[in-house]
Amino acid sequence: MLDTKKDFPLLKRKISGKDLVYLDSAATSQKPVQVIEAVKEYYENRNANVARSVHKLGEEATEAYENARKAVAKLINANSEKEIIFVRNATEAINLVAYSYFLPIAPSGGKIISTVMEHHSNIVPWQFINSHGMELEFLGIKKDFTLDTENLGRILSPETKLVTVTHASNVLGTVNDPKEISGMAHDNGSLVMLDAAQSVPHMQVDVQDTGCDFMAFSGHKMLGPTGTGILYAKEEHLESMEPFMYGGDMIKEVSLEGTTFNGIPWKFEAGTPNIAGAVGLHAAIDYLEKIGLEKIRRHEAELTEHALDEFSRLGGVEIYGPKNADKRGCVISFNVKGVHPHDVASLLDREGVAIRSGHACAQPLMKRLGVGAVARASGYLYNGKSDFDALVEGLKKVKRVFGV
Amino acid sequence: MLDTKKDFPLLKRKISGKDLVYLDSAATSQKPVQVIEAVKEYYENRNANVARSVHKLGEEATEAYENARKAVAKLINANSEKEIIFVRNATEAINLVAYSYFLPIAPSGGKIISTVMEHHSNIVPWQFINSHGMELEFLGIKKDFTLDTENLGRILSPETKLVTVTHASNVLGTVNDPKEISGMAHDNGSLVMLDAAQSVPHMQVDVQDTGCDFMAFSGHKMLGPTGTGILYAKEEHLESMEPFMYGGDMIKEVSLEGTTFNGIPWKFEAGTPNIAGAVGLHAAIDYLEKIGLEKIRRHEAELTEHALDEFSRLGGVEIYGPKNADKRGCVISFNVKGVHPHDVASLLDREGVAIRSGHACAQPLMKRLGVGAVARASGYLYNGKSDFDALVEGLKKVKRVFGV
Amino acid sequence: MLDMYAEEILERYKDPVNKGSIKNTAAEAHETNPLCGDSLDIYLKIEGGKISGAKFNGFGCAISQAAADILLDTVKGKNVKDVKMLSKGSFLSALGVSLSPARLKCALLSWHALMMALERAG
Amino acid sequence: MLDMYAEEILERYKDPVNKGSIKNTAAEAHETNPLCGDSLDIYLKIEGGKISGAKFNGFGCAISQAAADILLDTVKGKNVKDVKMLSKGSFLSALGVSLSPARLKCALLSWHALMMALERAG
Ligand SMILES: Cc1ncc(COP(=O)(O)O)c(C=O)c1O
Ligand SMILES: Cc1ncc(COP(=O)(O)O)c(C=O)c1O
Repeated sequence: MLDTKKDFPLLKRKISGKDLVYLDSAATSQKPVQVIEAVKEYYENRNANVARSVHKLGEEATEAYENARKAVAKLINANSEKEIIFVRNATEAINLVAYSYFLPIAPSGGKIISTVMEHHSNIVPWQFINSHGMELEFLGIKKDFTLDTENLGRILSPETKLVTVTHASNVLGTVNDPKEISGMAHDNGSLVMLDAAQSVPHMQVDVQDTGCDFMAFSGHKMLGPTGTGILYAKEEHLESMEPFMYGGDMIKEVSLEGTTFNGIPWKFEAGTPNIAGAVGLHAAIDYLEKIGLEKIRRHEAELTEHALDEFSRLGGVEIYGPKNADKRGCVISFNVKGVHPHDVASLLDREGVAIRSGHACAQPLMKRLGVGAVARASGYLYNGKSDFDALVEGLKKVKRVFGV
Repeated sequence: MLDTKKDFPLLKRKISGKDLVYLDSAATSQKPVQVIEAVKEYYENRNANVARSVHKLGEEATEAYENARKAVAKLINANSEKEIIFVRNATEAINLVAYSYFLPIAPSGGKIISTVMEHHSNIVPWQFINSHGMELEFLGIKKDFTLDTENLGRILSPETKLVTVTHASNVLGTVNDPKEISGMAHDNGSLVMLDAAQSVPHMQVDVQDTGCDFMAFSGHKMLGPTGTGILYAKEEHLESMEPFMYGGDMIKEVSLEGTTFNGIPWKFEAGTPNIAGAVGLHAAIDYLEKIGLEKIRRHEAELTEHALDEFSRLGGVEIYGPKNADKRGCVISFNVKGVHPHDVASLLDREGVAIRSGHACAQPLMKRLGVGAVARASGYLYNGKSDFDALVEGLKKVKRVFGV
Repeated sequence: MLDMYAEEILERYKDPVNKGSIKNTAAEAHETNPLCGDSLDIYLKIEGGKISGAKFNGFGCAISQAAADILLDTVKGKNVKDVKMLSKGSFLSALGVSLSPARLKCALLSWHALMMALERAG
Repeated sequence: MLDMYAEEILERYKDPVNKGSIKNTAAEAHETNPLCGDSLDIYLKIEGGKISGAKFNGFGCAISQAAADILLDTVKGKNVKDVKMLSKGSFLSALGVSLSPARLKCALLSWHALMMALERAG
């Protein structure tokens, strides 16, 4: 097991006098001192705008920013750093593709396939595109909480322009197989978008291997600063796409009569970017790579197995997600029978245990599961088995309080 | 004069062995230790996602984020914090208005008036709207580098839906009179957008007083973190506007069949926001208000007067902008006769003096001025007269090297 | 202030006295809190300008259920006019439970439903 | 490596030997660097597969002007085929000036124009 808690200053906090047990990393991760210091160091020594300035400070800031882009490209094995666009969050990455690729072609029809296990961020942008003329259909899930890929074969049609799927579910923990999905979609002439917000932070993701055309993820969920998100897209798509936001830095030449746009990736980055955010993200990637994403994946699998074990021993807890720790991430959604998830979360909070409760930004999935809400505990490289033990102890208390 | 340099760690840096003289604040400002520490403190103690979580940490993060919004509302005297949308930068703020207010109505025609003194960020989004059906016209400038507001009266027509103007020019330093412009535009039934990227950091801006409907500015130019920008818009407009980005947090209820959106301001903030950025921006506002924006304005006016004085004594330097320090900001664009601005900037950089050179994201204005590029020195509250003296000494050297 | 999970609240949650429905009511209203999937129906019987009967039905957390039960206790027998004046703030202080901002919404679900029902009753 | 503002560069800037234009050229090309407002025209005379004459005209910073002047010096009299093989990198190292990344574009403006002109010459 990894032992990294010491690198995360926030995890030393007390909540209501108890040691904090942070089990909400699927929402956002904590940051190691290496990331916090990198941001600070940037502001103290290298802060300047990146718009191709002639002065030394500006050159250093530009270099820091572009090096972060290279680090992201390397992490996911993109063909070139030109394929990496810095945005605010995974949501913006998906919207960028919706606006720049699909909005212009939406009026001429076609179909987009999403799934019922998506985060709202991979549903609502496509409803917007749907309102401009493209059809939208949702792939279901099976009894074992995995994607109904058999049905994908049936609903793919010559009309299908895009299949957009989460790599790992932020509710079920289910890890989908992008290779299988890309294979089917590409055979059908459809593009593939991967929502990798819950996978890139937790496992080695290789865009060549996944075969996706577009991939969105969040820096803030992978130890990086808030305000960082990434769109990966194949160079050919970025070249052909319309710009998204318009303004400084994304142009080549502006006149009152018209404008020519900058090359990729800058064509998609209008205005001053979150430079310190990129620098912090770079430090986060360095940190993750130093430990090794394989090791992180194994650490989390052990945590998951331990947690599922303890839960089953506890009894009276329903879990929504695959049973096999190898096939899922360390995101465990559950309900304590007879107790509302908000009450579960509030009572756990008094024990210092922070989990999420609610619809987890996946209302269609809630409906499919037949629940109003869930409690969700999610682990990361800084969590240990003891954190899940504290969770289970807390749940025992919940059950006592509610007499269930 | 103010004496705040000590609060800015970066200003202690050496460049090529010389003390750094930072005169590029119009591009982005340096950050005081108070802001750097606020960001750090947030990550060390309160970092969590803000999506209405039940746990204590999440509540604290939400409170910190929403308090930042209140601080912005108070700074510019908005009617309510609902009128404040957090975005990445001023450019995104302008694009949000273009996409959410004007794109839906563009096909039915009408006209937008911008000006030749705008930053690209206040031109290119409107060219995009223009390509969807609205006319676009540009107001000119007069010989004294001020806006040709007389002509605004002539070109305003019943067709005019929007007048969008910079409050302070990032090239000329010219400070426009938003009250006059709003008065004329509103009498004509047109909306007004103010690009306040170069004004809010440097003077007291009161949205009630300016009378604008929309206002865009950048947190990173006012001592705040990178990745922060603000859109102010009147509540009635925000209520009627379409959302911009779609996804988590901006929804009320999502089903596969359709979605209802959240109330303002959240309707316009999809996905995890730059929470640490907002916290840092709050600290920046506190810092600015503690010193007082009136004092900052006076400090900069003194700097400007001193600089213009020294420049005129130096000779051989052409200045593009009003001569009267009371009517302008501390942004001084110039050319040394016979020397290209890139060479000016490169040679100054060797003396530790950081200025910008190029088109300053205002190519149409360059064309209007009849130059290819300019050198630009811009000051802020942390600069002293000695910084401009160092600039002038550097310019003497430039003239010696080039024999002009 | 009561603790959120004080005996009284838990009792109310497990054994609400006003849970149920009323047929042919003067006013009904349905409220949901999408965040937590809670939903609540309020049924009112009104006679001579007075609330003569009140029931709620639905599903939610301890706070939302207990608050609904307590709310209906306090409004029964009261003049419609007076109940319409019951502000959020005074309901919350009458409730007397210390709540975090995120849980305020839960406590207010029934208040919103009640106000909507009264509006409909005219 | 030469300093960016070494005597030689400044001399070239003030007194370029290849500045001017050629009428009825074999090939011409125009390049701009919108960032700094620079623009450059290259004129080539080609005889028997060789560059027999080369001039440039335009406006720009010391580096872009001096680099253009030096570039044309080195290509005059050379085979078109060989000049086409001149890479960015080898031109920059022949130039021998130490340049920051932001200024590389300035130095390469003439190289881009030359390559475009040669392309057009066929
Ligand atoms: C699967 C998934 N997709 C998208 C998102 C949205 O991420 P962000 O809030 O960074 O835009 C999340 C995060 O909650 C997620 O879990
Ligand atoms: C007048 C003006 N408008 C808009 C901008 C764009 O600001 P940002 O880069 O933060 O989007 C700038 C900054 O360069 C500016 O000076």
